[in-house]
Amino acid sequence: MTKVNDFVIKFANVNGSGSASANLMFAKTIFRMGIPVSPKNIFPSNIQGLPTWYEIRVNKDGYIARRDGVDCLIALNPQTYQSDLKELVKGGYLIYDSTMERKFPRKDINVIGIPMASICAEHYDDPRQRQLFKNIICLGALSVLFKIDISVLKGLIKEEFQKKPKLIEPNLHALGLGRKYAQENLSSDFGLQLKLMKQKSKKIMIQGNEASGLGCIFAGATVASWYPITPSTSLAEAFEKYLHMFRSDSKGNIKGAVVQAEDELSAIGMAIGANWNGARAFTATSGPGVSLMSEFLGLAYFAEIPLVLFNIQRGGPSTGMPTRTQQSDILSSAYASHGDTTQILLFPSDPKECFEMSVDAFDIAERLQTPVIFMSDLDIGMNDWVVDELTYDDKHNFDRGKVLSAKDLDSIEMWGRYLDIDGDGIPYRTIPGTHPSKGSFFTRGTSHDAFAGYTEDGRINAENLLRITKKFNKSTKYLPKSIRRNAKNKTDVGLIYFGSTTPAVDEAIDYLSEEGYDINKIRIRSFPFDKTLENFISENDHLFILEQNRDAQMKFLISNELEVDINQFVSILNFDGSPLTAKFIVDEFKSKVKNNKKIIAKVKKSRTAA
Amino acid sequence: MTKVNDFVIKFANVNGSGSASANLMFAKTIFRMGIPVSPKNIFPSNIQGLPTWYEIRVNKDGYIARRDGVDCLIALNPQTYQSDLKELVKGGYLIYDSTMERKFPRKDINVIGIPMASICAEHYDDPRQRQLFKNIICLGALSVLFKIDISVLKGLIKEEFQKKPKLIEPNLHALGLGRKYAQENLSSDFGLQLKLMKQKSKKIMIQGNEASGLGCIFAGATVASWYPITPSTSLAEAFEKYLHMFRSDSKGNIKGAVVQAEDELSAIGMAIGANWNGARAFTATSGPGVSLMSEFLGLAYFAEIPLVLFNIQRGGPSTGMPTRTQQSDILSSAYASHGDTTQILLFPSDPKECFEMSVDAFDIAERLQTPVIFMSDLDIGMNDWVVDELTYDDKHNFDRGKVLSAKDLDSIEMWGRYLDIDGDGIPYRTIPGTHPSKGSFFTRGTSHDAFAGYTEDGRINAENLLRITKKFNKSTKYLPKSIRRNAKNKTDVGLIYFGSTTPAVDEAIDYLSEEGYDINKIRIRSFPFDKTLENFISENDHLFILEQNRDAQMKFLISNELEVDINQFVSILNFDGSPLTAKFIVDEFKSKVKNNKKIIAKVKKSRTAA
Amino acid sequence: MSFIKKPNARHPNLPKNKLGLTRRDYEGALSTLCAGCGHDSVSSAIIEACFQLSIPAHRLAKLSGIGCSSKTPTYFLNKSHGFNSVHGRMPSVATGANLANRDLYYLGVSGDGDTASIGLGQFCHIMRRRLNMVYICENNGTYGLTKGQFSATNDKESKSRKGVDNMFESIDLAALAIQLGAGFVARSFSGDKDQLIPLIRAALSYKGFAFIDVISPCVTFNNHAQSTKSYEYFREHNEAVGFLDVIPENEEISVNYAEGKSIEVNVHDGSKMLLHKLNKSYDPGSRRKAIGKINDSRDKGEIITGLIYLDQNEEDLHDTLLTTEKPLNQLKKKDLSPGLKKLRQVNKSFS
Amino acid sequence: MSFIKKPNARHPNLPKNKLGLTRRDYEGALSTLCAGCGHDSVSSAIIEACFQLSIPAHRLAKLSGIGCSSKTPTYFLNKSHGFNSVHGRMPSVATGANLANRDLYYLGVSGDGDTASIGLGQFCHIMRRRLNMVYICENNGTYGLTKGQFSATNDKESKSRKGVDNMFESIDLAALAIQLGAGFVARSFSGDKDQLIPLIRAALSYKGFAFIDVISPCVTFNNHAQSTKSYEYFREHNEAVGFLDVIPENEEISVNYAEGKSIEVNVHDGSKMLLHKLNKSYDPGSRRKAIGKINDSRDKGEIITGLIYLDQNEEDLHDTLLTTEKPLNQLKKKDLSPGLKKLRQVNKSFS
Ligand SMILES: Cc1ncc(C[n+]2csc(CCOP(=O)(O)OP(=O)(O)O)c2C)c(N)n1
Ligand SMILES: Cc1ncc(C[n+]2csc(CCOP(=O)(O)OP(=O)(O)O)c2C)c(N)n1
Ligand code: SF4
Ligand code: SF4
Ligand SMILES: [Mg+2]
Ligand SMILES: [Mg+2]
Repeated sequence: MTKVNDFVIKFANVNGSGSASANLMFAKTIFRMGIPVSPKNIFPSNIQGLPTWYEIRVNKDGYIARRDGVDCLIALNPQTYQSDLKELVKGGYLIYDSTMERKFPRKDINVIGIPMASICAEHYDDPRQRQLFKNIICLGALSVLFKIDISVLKGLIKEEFQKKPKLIEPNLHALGLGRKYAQENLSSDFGLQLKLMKQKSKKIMIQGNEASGLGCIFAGATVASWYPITPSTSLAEAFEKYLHMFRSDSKGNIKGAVVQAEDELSAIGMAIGANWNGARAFTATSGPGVSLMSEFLGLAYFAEIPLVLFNIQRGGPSTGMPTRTQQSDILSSAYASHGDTTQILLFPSDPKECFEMSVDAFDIAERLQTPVIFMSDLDIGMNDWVVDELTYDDKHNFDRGKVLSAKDLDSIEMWGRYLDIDGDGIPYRTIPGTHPSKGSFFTRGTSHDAFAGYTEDGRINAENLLRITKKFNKSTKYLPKSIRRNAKNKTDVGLIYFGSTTPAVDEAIDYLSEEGYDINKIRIRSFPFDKTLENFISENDHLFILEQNRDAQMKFLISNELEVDINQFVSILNFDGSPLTAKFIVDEFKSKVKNNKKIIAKVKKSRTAA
Repeated sequence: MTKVNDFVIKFANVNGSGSASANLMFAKTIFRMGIPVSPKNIFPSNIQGLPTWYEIRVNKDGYIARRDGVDCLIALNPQTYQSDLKELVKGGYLIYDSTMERKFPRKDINVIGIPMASICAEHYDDPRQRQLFKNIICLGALSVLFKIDISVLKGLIKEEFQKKPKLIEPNLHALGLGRKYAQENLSSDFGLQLKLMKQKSKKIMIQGNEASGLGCIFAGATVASWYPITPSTSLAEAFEKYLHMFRSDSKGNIKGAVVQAEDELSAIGMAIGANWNGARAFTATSGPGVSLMSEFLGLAYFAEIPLVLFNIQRGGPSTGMPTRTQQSDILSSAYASHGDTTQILLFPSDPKECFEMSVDAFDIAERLQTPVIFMSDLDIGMNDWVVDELTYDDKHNFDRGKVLSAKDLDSIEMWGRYLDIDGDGIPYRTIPGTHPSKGSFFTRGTSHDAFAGYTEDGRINAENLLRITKKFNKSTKYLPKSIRRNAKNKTDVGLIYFGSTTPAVDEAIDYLSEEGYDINKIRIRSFPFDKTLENFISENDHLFILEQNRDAQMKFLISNELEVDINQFVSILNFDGSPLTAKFIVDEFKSKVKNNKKIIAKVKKSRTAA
Repeated sequence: MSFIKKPNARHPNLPKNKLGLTRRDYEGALSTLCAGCGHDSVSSAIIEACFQLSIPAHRLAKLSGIGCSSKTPTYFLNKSHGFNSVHGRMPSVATGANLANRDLYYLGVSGDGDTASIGLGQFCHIMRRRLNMVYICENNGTYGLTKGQFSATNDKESKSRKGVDNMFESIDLAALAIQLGAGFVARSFSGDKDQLIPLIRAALSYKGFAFIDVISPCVTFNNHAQSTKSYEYFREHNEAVGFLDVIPENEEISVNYAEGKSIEVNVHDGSKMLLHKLNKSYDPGSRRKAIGKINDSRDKGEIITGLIYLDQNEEDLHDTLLTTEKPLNQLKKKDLSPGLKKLRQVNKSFS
Repeated sequence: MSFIKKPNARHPNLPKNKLGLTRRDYEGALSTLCAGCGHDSVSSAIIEACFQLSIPAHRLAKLSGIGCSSKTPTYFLNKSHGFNSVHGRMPSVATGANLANRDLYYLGVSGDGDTASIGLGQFCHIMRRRLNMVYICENNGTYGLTKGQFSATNDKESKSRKGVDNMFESIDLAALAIQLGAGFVARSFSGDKDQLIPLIRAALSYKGFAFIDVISPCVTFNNHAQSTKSYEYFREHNEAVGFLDVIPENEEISVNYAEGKSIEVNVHDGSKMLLHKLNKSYDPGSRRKAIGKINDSRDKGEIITGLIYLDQNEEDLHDTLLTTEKPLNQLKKKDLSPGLKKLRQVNKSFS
């Protein structure tokens, strides 16, 4: 078998053994060679010594979802040999550390031994250096096998270690050791090859949390309050990094503040306090944190305080699977808090969109004076994705929404914090300290009238609540629109999806269309839902909804909020914590079609029509 | 106008002025006279000095919902004269303290002045005594006007003060002062009369929280951990009272423990810890507390720990209207916590059911090994309701569910905490300390296998989650059933309701039927929903759902969970915080019918069919 | 319900402060607390202190949690923005607000339930961070608004309204504050205007975290066993009917005593409290001595009042975080958004 | 990942305790912590203490929050029921468990993040309640499991993995515990078996709340600036690639020093820590002196170890609540349900 730029390589490692940076360099080399690549880091909720995997899909056609089956397994963790081996395709390659000779119970694969530990032992005395360079030696050997452009890899090493230049030489040396071994000992007919390609557009390889943290900088966020929790931590850390990079003043002081709170209750309280006081502030967390934040989310909703909350979803319920991905906080976020509450949600699908939506999120929150929950997940947030370069419109100005300045206040006779002046349900707010005698009010979570005064008059409170509903319903014009793409041939079968499953959907739709199934698709990007989605639903008689949770939460939200018959939808659900493969979608789709007479009819119709 | 046993009396008072006990005595006297009575306490979130009302409906036909319009207003709060006056019906009576003469801007009512303060001043020197007895003097005058059986009222006073017997005489004296004034000065043609009736069954007058607290005692609950919050506080306090009353051991120690926690996070943690350790434990709270508890609710759900949580709902969102009633925590309770979670809900409709369902709740929680959320509200929990006497089946034994004893463990080869042995999704649990070598396991909120071992294998975790879904779906057989009542004449119009709106519904249905609208009705008593509700929905083509919240939460829950078209339902919503009136329902129903062509057709059909 | 005294007509001869404002300009809405509630006295003291300091009211933000005490910000400084947040979590909201604008005064008002129970974690952590604010705990040893449950500051072995003993160790918030790093820690009594007003002034002038634990008796839910004659009817009536119904109209308690002296205060319910005012010579400069002093007096059944601890090294969260001088909420796009050119550099680092 | 030493074969000559059990019977699952993590040493000490005390393992319940430290209950006492609850809220779960059955031993294990940040409120309140349990905080001044953020017990001005200064006052959990009413308060070092094992034994034998603050170094996320040669490659490599990737296999640190003596401990990252073991003559009977002692030593840069405070008056929550002697979870319907006759009386009171 010879495959060029189209295969899956999987590294099986042990946590904390130094493999992560070598693996990343491997992926990045492929990226630099212009080849579409998609690495997924599968790591345990542990610091050292447990199994961890790094799965790299290379695909010249640009499919970057996960793919089933491994073409080349670099098996460096004896603990998991057995199960890892099963994933290897027939004729695939197994690469292992042959310092200790081993037998593998499969005849249909190619086994390549590289005595990594013994090369190390030969060249390094210090056991710590041995541990460190083993992975680089392996990388060297792989670069030969895969016929990697060595200048790219070397360049990368130089860059990686540019902050510690004295590490460059030793790393290049170790790389050389691996290359030498491979050149001298391994046959050159290795069937998987990486060949330089030309990228159509300028690409970067970046994680969603990094992009979001950066987005918050561009959005002008100044206060971040957070509490560590996987997989959201890297977002706050990225923000802090860029804050120091881009926001130092002439005295070396910082135009922004990051506080690690004592818990999530406090983290969101701080973000609310800062927003109330006119700064753009956010917090970032994951499921357990969102649960803890739900009381405060109700306050922000009801007192109408802008707030951006990044929810980087992981496997639930409870502490669940902290290092796995899911889309299972949809309901708990959309209806966060007791009483009647509905929250704005954003659904980014890749790191580029993380950047863009993070920038927009603050405009939306301030425009609507309400929390905006950014529904990312571990797959987007913590995996490296190849996306188009980030851009930013220098001309775009922050939309601070309806904030009254001292001048405004001077010219106003009567002002009420919760008066619906413009008929859009959005009231005018004031920032503390603005005006010596006008515009002060009392923010509260208790029932209040249009002047922010406490009231126990149920009708006045009800009116206020209805105004908030109005504001919510009219908010779609400020939100990212759904993206709809019709099948080439006319059909009334549609697929609804969102977030990190996007690459798998794109690929699956292509396969299905090759098999004659035409499917319209629409990607949701925000809640409340827009007209585009509403139309899509009414125009497609048969609808599939793909989501990564057990309870079909998006289906529920859609049928509720758009008031459509829930039976119109067929769910495709996955909640095992892994990023989706196109194959999963294709298989599920086909089996749903097979098992459901109504759908058979529909799909048949559209296929024959085509 | 003369009305016998059919009117509404409203007291307008000032908080903390001593009116509450006098008002209650008035209501209780009516109750003792065998007349159906329903008092509603409308109080502020304040301790002293703000307006408070006590509205008593008397209705010989047994309608105990609130009714619009006041027949007799006892206006003792000058602050609210103006607005109170508006509620008085034409020809109604206004009673006020005429120590200071006043004019009231309505000609169509009867004004009766009683110089309460001056009578007080005449007979009492101590200003504190004056404050105290003013209300009793008023009560005395009212007893004459309404022709109350004075022996009943006197008997009640003696009982009320039996713990402080020296207060009896002064109170009777004050009562006499009021009576004397009325007999000598007021005309005897007062148009509202109370006449002794014979109760059909033995009744009691009790608040829901009191009944729930008592129910927990009968259910064998031993641990209560709670944090004060209106309107749930009285539930924990009632439990504590009965604990001391019924559960002292021979040494004067208590067979139970009540802990006032430092907050709701802790309150639910304690209840979970106690249940885990084999005691029946509960916590009680309201909206803000439920939000704070949502992370722990996810743990209990996922680790499968029984738990009873009383949610006495109040007006939301946020701190909202702490002293008003709502049914607006349905979604946040049903799907409490992040990740995929679904919780068991119970919906009592009156204090009697509070007692019964509280007893059952612990059986259900232990049988299903999951939290049970008891969805009461301020109206049921803190108002006095006249209901049938409570009963209890001495033969009923606690259902502790699948708990393995030491003996059981001895006879079992292999045991796994989360193995589905019986195919009902309910695993077997063990209590710490049971067996020296068998049955220990590690309870956790992280993903786990059938043996409670930590796993990051997404498929194993998904299987476990599906088992929990199965358990949930099969749970209806342990839950209180919906109660369905068909209209006398065949119709396909149905009304779905639950909880404290029940009396209003009963009354409204009667009125509508008098007007020729036949309506089938069903009262939901638990979630997940049962077959009875499913059938009701499929048998009625047009369905109304009545609920006290803004967002039609029950409608959402039903359409989602029973997978029925949401458009099949027409919502009747109220969320002003007051207990419902039948009139509201009738008006809403009729206006919905008028405005909706589809319904017109339906309703017309059923009306002509009748 | 009572007034924070507020005569109806504007009197032209009212004394004015440096800003040309009268006391009236620092008042708030009508109080809805029980007549005689200590909290109202604290509100008056706050009004007076702000008047005396000539603080521009709109440059002060008043924040609170939930409780009778937490309602009080409505009753003073009408021209200040207020934030009545959620129960126990004012500290985090105040932290965020302060981060957003370092140039305002921040005054937090809380109760002992709000601070020492549900809010204890946040309270401890805000002190570690040395947030520049004044934090007043109106401490009545009870949950006023939810009707008289014990709070965590309630004295061990005192009795609740229902006659039950409090059985738990009480938390001394001042000692805790000193232990956890608050820079300014004082204790006072709501009725002692002569002491309280200067303390609030000093706290407002302090840079860093200033905590004042104000003993502020709850008229209605008194937690002490002994009772004087005048209360008999009310107590007995309430006990007889099984719930609290009649609440007497009470006068606010006020005291006046000299530094270095002790005074016995009769609380509304007739119980007594022994206050001891720190001597002029007392040196609040040592953390350890301050904690020792509190614990000593406590053992003697005395409550010391006055400025107990003062850290002269005034440093606040912004100093630690190296925040830029200009308030963050006033920075504009050009200060904040690095622009496309910088973004291109970032792109490079990921290519 | 490392072993709590667990040889494979059962050796017939292993020493047995009073119950006829060997140490092996007190072991747990294979540890998944980093090799050399202090927490593993604490687990060993717990195993040893329980073995020595001949505690029937099934009569002990082990509880924890979330964190590396909170994972450890899996690694000892296989025969005990365990409860890995949510982050910071083990105290409430332990309280409920203890209320349900006063007859078991309760051993809580937590970390400094778990205890001093998110869990601080619950930690303070469990002490006030004198819950009868042993609470061990495996204190490493960092958030191990989430990769090395500062915790609230981290020394002011120490540096994090990323080279940033910690700028906040550190919380001394032992001093706090004494201030808030814990009856048994000790501090030790994970590697000091000779001190730690007897302390755990004493804590398990104490009735009331026994707190042990165990300094338990994190191998991986060391918070100190200085570094010895041997670490260079790893640190530099990790810094260069911008995230933590290589974690060396380390030996557990153990120390041995006499009472009344001080010892300098080299932590994995090469920084030093000065431990001082309390003298035999030290009297742990005074609250105030104990707090003073801690603060004194701290000022000297010393960490005192040993039993710092002991309240001889052993009383626990059940004594205060007057709970019946028989564990509540063993009461049967006849003990609990008053029955129809009593219900009729209740009905009467509402008619
Ligand atoms: C999350 C939450 N839990 C409970 C309550 C109910 N609650 C309101 S005020 C209060 C106690 C207030 O006590 P304290 O802070 O001492 O104030 P005080 O009324 O005594 O001045 C409680 C428990 C609430 N509002 N929110
Ligand atoms: C509610 C919640 N917030 C955050 C987290 C993430 N988290 C897991 S462990 C941990 C910190 C643990 O630190 P520590 O208690 O000191 O334990 P160590 O790992 O240092 O032993 C955090 C923040 C979580 N699991 N739950
Ligand atoms: S209940 Fe107590 S604290 Fe609340 S207002 Fe009344 S006197 Fe003040
Ligand atoms: S990260 Fe630190 S605390 Fe966690 S296991 Fe490793 S050494 Fe121990
Ligand atoms: Mg209080
Ligand atoms: Mg730690």
